[in-house]
Amino acid sequence: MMETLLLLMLCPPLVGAALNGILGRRFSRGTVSAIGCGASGLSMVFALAAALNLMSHSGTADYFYNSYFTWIQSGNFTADFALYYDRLTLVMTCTVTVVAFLIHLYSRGYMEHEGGTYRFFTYLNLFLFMMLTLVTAANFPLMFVGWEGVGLCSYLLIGFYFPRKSASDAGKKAFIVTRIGDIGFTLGIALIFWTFGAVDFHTVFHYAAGMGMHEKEGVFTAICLLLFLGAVGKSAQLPLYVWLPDAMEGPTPVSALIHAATMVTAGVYMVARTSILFAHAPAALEVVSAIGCLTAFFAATIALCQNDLKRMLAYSTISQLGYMFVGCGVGVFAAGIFHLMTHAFFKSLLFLAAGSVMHGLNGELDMRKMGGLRHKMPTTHLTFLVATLAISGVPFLSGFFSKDQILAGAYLGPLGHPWIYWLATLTAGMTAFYMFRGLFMTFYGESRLDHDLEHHAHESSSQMTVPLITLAFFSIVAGYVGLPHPLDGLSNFLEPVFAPAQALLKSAFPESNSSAMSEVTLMGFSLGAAALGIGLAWWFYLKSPQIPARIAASLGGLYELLLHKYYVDEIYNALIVRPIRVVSEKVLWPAIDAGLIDGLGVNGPAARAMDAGGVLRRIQSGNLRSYAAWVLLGAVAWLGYILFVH
Amino acid sequence: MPILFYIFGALVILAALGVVLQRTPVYSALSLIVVLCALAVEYLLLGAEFIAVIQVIVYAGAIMVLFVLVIMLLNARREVPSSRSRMAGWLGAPLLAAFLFEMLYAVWDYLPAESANWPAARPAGPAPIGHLLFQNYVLPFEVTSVLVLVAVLGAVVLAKKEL
Amino acid sequence: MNQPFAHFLTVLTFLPLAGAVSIAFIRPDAASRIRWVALLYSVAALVLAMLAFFSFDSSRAGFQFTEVVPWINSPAISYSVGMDGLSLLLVLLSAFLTPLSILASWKSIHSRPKEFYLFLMALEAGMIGVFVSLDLFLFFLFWEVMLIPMYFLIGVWGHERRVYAAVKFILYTMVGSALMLVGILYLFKVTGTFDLQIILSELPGLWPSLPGSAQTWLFLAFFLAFAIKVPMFPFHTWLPDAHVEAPTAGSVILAGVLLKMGTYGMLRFCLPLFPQAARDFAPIISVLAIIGILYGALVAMVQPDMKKLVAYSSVAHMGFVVLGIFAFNINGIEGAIYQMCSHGVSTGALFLLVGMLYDRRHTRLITEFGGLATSIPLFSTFFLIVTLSSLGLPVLNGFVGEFLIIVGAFHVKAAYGALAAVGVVLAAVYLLWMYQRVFFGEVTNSKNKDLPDIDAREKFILVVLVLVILWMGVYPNPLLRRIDTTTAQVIQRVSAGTAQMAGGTAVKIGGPAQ
Amino acid sequence: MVPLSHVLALSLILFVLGAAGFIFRRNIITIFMCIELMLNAVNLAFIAFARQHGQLDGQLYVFFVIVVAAAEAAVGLAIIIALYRNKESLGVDDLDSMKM
Amino acid sequence: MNFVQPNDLVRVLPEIVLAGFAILVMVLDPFVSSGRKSTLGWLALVGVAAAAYSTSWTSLSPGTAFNGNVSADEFSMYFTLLFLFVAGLTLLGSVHYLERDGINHAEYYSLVLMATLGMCFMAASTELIMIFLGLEISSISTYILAGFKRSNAQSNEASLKYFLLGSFATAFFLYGIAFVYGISGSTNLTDLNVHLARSTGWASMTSVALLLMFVGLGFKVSAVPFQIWTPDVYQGAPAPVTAFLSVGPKAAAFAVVLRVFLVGFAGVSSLSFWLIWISALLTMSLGNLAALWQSNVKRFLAYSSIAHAGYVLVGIAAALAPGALNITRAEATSSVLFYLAAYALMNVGVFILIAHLAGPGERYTNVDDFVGFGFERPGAAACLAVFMFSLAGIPTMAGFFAKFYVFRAAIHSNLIGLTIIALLNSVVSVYYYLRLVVVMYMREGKSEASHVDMPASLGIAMAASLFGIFYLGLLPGSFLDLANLAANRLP
Repeated sequence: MMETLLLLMLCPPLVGAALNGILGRRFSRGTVSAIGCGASGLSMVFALAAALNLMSHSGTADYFYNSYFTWIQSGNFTADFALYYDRLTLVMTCTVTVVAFLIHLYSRGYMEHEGGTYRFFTYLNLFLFMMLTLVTAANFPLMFVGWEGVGLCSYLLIGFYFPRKSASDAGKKAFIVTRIGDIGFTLGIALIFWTFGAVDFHTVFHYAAGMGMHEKEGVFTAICLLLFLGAVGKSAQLPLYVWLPDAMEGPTPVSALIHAATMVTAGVYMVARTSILFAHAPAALEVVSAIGCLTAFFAATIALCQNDLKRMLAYSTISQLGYMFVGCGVGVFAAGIFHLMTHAFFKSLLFLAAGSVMHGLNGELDMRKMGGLRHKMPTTHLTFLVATLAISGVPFLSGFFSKDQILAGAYLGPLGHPWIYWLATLTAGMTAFYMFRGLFMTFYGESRLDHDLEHHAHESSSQMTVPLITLAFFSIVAGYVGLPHPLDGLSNFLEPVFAPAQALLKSAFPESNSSAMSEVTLMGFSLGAAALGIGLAWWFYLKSPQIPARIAASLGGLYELLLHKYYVDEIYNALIVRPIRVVSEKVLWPAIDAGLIDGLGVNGPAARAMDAGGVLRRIQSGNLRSYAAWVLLGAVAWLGYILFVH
Repeated sequence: MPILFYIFGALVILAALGVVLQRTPVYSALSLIVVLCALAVEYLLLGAEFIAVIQVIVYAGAIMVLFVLVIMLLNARREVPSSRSRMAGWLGAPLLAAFLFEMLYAVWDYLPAESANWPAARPAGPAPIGHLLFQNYVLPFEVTSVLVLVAVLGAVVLAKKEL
Repeated sequence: MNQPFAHFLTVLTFLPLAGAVSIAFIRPDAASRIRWVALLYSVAALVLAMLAFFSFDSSRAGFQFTEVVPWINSPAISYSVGMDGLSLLLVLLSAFLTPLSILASWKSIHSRPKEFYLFLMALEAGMIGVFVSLDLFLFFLFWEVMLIPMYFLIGVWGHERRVYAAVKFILYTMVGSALMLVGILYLFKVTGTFDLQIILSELPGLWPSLPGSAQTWLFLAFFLAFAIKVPMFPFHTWLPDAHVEAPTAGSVILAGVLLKMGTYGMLRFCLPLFPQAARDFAPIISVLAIIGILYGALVAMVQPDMKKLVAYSSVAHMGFVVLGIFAFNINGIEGAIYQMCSHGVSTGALFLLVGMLYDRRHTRLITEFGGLATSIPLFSTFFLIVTLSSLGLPVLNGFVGEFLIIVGAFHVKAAYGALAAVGVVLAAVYLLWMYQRVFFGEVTNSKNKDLPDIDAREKFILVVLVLVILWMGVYPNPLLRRIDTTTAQVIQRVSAGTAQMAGGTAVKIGGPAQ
Repeated sequence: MVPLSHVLALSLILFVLGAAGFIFRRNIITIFMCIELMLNAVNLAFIAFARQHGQLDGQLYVFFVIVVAAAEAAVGLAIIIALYRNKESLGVDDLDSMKM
Repeated sequence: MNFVQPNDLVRVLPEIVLAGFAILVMVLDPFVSSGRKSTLGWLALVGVAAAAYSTSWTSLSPGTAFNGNVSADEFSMYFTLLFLFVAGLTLLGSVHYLERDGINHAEYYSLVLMATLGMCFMAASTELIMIFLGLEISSISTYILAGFKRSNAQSNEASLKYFLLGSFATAFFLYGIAFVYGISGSTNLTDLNVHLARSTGWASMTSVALLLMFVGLGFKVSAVPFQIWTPDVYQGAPAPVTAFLSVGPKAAAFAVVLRVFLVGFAGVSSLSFWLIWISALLTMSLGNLAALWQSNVKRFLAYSSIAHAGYVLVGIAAALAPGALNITRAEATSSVLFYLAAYALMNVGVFILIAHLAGPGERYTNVDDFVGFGFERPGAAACLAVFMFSLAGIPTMAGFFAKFYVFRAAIHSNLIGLTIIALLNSVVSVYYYLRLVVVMYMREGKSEASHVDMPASLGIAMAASLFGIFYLGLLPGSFLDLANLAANRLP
């Protein structure tokens, strides 16, 4: 049953992609989008069916595993095409398929006026397939397939508008930068193989669970750090986050699906999936939370000054991903996943709403040229507002619950640490500030639109607004699955998945009693931070809009620094990209290849041989007397040799 | 007897120097005839009467006549000094000296004693020589005839005005 | 005996030669007839190769389809052929790429088609011969003979600097094979035979009676020849020239098959015959391989000429193969063998694509292009797939081999794996950058505006290639299983040889370090 | 009797003088005559060795050498004549139409 | 008493036949009109064939003849047949050439036969005076042949240089014979061997004798530094003569080298070994390196033939190597014999082909005259290419096996260093051999070389040499057995 369901979940997007990819050019736009949406819809249906199936059999097995065929086998190294389905997978597949389906629907409207729809839906379907492969894979190499596959689709979709250089640049950058992280993933798999003799989850996890704390801790730390390097690349963490802001060159539904809701969270999923390994390597976990926390803060600071709506959202995504890593890093994996889920809803909503704005404004993204749109785009405004509230951690919306769990964990979790908590809380405040700044600049205040746009601006069609509303609904309610007591909280739900890791961590780090009191206090701080952020945003951008400029002027350098995103791209360019290129172009190729090897090593001896020949042939002067002298020379030399030397 | 050998030996060397040093081919040719005749005397002293006679008749007589004839025919005058061979100019003399030294060294190494214990000379008149020639060396003898034939052929084909 | 019919390998080897002979009898101006005959013979060879593939018994160790006929009495040289998994795959690769090359040359070879196809067919015979020879002398013979058709293909139908490239190619290779010949003769002196199997069984017992350095020198003599062919850094400089100047078919065969002869030789001769020396040199060779990977990638990155870029990428990719071989474990070696095939397919395909582009625009300079994805979308798609396969994207063929190699090399030294993985990133850099510059962006050069997209013939070639690329990426098992016994034997010999030399200390090969 | 080594020394000197003439003389005919000098040096050695061994064979060899010398002379002079017809020169240093 | 036994005559029957036909050609000359002298060429060819056929009688009664002066054994028979083959090919290549260049005289054919006769005696003689006479016959004939274009200054010059230097070197050789005679009291090589084995002293004298003979022989085989005459003479001589010259006398001289060093001076092989070793090294290196620069086909083939002499010397060095077993020695010797046969096939073939392609008066012998020739005259160009590849030692052609056997012998004698140098040398040689191929096939242009169809005689010669090249290149076994047989005759 399950094996069929999972296949049924995986196949529709693949078939859809194949159909559209091969024949799409001959299909009408309607057929293309119908195939695309239908495929993702089917996939969602089967994902939910699989979820129900698992739940109905809960208790009999913690997870489902089935191998379909052997993919790579070499010696002991076996990587099957095998699927692995447990509650974590359930959460992921459901989130992914639901969001994906909604975004597919949305795209029908969004891509209405674009060319190459078939390409778009092909890539999107392929992406869905790859993403599902990623989360259902039962071994590391297959997960890597999904991992790279989504990267490929990301590359293709970012570069969807390939005639634009910035788009193709961004796509290439995304692919290459995430691939740098993949070095870690690859090596991590290799190390896992040489450590455990297997690369499939159940074997590896089984071995790991059976080992005591501090056993082979060094190896575990190495494995986890390597895997985390992969996650850093994919989930755009410091220092490899640079590709994500540029990825906004892609169509907005893509940004919503890939670069907000699903693909970028793959890293978090991976860390959660391998929680048992990480539990053996507390040092690695500390690195995870530290990187996560720093990224969250760092990206938030950049987001403060962004004027491009989508870029602001991108930095926000980076920041939120940091949160998720903090959750995992401090040992509350469920919280990380919880945030992943809620974030998927509200962040994709934000992007889609931004897309709706763009759609209405002919692609304008500069918030300084917007304002007052709430009248022209009421639905968009409303849904954007909901999502903003959710991400800012306003109570009773999804973001509040998930963020709160992470913050609590940051303080109280097995590996929690006060500075992580405080930095995260500060970030929460900044998040509220910049999100509301964006909200206000876009939808409130006086309109700063161009004259032409003023007339053009319109609400999007229902094809786009319906998914917005649906997502808004999820953004509100998704948080409630996480409530500890009234419902069967997500943490409890995921208990079977994380139990071994939690147990291990608990034994190693007996945590201080998590009294309800302190949790409430912590909640208070975060609420306060959010409120402060919202208040400041209101003051700066609605009440007295001249203040930001003054602050910017007074901060001068710092503002410039933030506006230019700390010049990270420039620094990378100067320190890594350019040197490599210059060395290759100016040294390796001309000097080493052409000069040293070919010149000295190859043509050198050849030239020497020619030179020698040139000298030797001079013997042949044509003069008979010289010839006789040569003969005599030979005789004298040989005679001398055999008489005196030999 | 030895004194005769040395006298004619000196004559051989002097005449040979004449061959080498004369710039006019005819003088060289005349010097060469002297060399050949002096050598004939040496052969005689070494007990090779028949060869000594052949030397004078064939070599000094026939062959050298040919040389002189060609010199006259081609009107070969005093040679024009030219030095287009740096190799021969610079290395020639040292090489020759070295060669002579090496050969003498080897010969002296081989014959250290000054003793001159020659076996008794065998009679070397035409009869014993002829006997040997047609008994042991009949094949070389016949082959020389081919050689002479080749030479005749060659001389004709190369020197004849029209073929 | 699972041989499909008598003299199977002989027929397979000489069928292309028969094709060449048939072509020799066709009038030079009957170009189309010549092409069809060439295609027919090469397809027939492909069918036979596939027959071999399917009737190959992958559970049996040793050589199959063997055939031994005494050829020369003194010294005893026999025509001895046979196949194991390694040869099987490479023969299949050769037989696969040749018809494609013929198809690719269908319209681009206008001058002297007769000679062209004649040499191409002769080349195929030579290649197959190299891979099936089990007699050192026979091997050497094919190895050398094959240079001639290639030399002509480059020199006659090549581009501007073809003569330089052709001569460089042949001289470079000959320097290596000269030393190999010395090695072969020395082996003959020691063992009294050229028969590989006999040498393999007798040589281990002979080492004690030979000078201590004999193995080292022999290894180096063979290895240098193969390293030049691979080509390994720093012996690679003939490759860019040869590739750039060769006509498309030449480049395809050169990159697809000829380079594999080097790594084939390492696996077939260097490792099994000289295990101790192989182990002694493994660190140096691995480092050179890694330098090749990184260096090739970096230099490829800045090439202005697409063919040259692909050529340098071959240096990098073949570096992987060598790295895998000298990891001495199952993963490394199987990965290496797999990578040989997959590199053959992907790089062959890349050259075909660049050739198609050249047919259209008569230039290969990257700067001449731009925005082709707009003007020839279908072509761009195929190009993209092949590019992705070349940069090792999972599910496509390049990944399997590279991944196994990294896993294998990682076990030897973590740094090897790490640096090789860096090479994978660099592959993405240069390939995607090239792809971007050629296909993305606006169409800036008006000459690129109205290019015809691929025609049916080209589509056929590319679809076949893409199918193979996908198949090799998704279901590599049929290929991998056929090289299991070969790999195991190589490893067993390497470890046995070492154990013997090291006085019985067994060396652990492969397997998890639990 | 004189020692054998002295005869050989004479022969050697004669040989080297012949070689010297070959190297230093510019006239082709003279050079040719110098070769005759060298052959005579050999003849002297043959005779001396024959005497030394108490054989006649050595003398016979001289006989053959003289025949060869005669044949060479005939052919050589013919060649020189042929050359002179074309070149109008007997200078050996003029013979360098082919070199390097 | 009978000075001559009937058997003696049978044992020199090929030589007698050759002499007979040489004389016959001259005798018939006056009866043949000047336009039809080619008939005499065919007659000479018949003579060659008859001589070859007569060896079958000779082979029935092997043994020495004329008081041990000559020996009719497999060794000499091998060389006799080789020389006859060379002579035959040369005649085939000459007939049309002589007609074309207006020097179609009976003397030519007669001289070729005489020269062959001389070479046969060189190979067959076991006695130095006979060797000397054979050498002189072949030398004098070839001096004349080299100058056979009487009206051509280069031909004259070549002839004269060859003659003067040849005589100069012969004087050394003869002096060497004198010293051998002085040492052993005999000119018989076997006697010399026995003598050297008996007496230990007198080393310096032996060295001198050996050295002087080496000067003479080195000159004939063009070993460095006695190769000096080769390029000029090969270039200046009429091409068919060069074909003959570059193989016949050289092979004969190698036969003598084998006899002298392996039989006569066997006792001092350590001395000759190093002599030959260094000489081989220098010879092949100089030949190959200097050839890199040549633009004249005949001249670069001259350098190439110097290089080939170097490879043969490698084989001889292998035979002389200290510590070489008898079997190794025989193997090395047979490799030398095989090499000479392969070399004969390639070199005669290529020179007579060039003779034809160079056009009337051999005007077009420059490499650049062949630009684009490959596709203009595919047949002729393919022949030329095959010769080049074979000379370069590419497998499936005779040149490859020749080198292979020589190098195998060298490795067996532990001459690894020399073998490596030789192999690197042959790589260098590939460069210049391929230059002609490059020019013919890979350069665009119009060739100057003759577009006249090959005459039938040349066609036969080409077919024969190409067949031989591929036969020895693919199935060398039986021929090598023959060479082995011959080699085993050398004690």
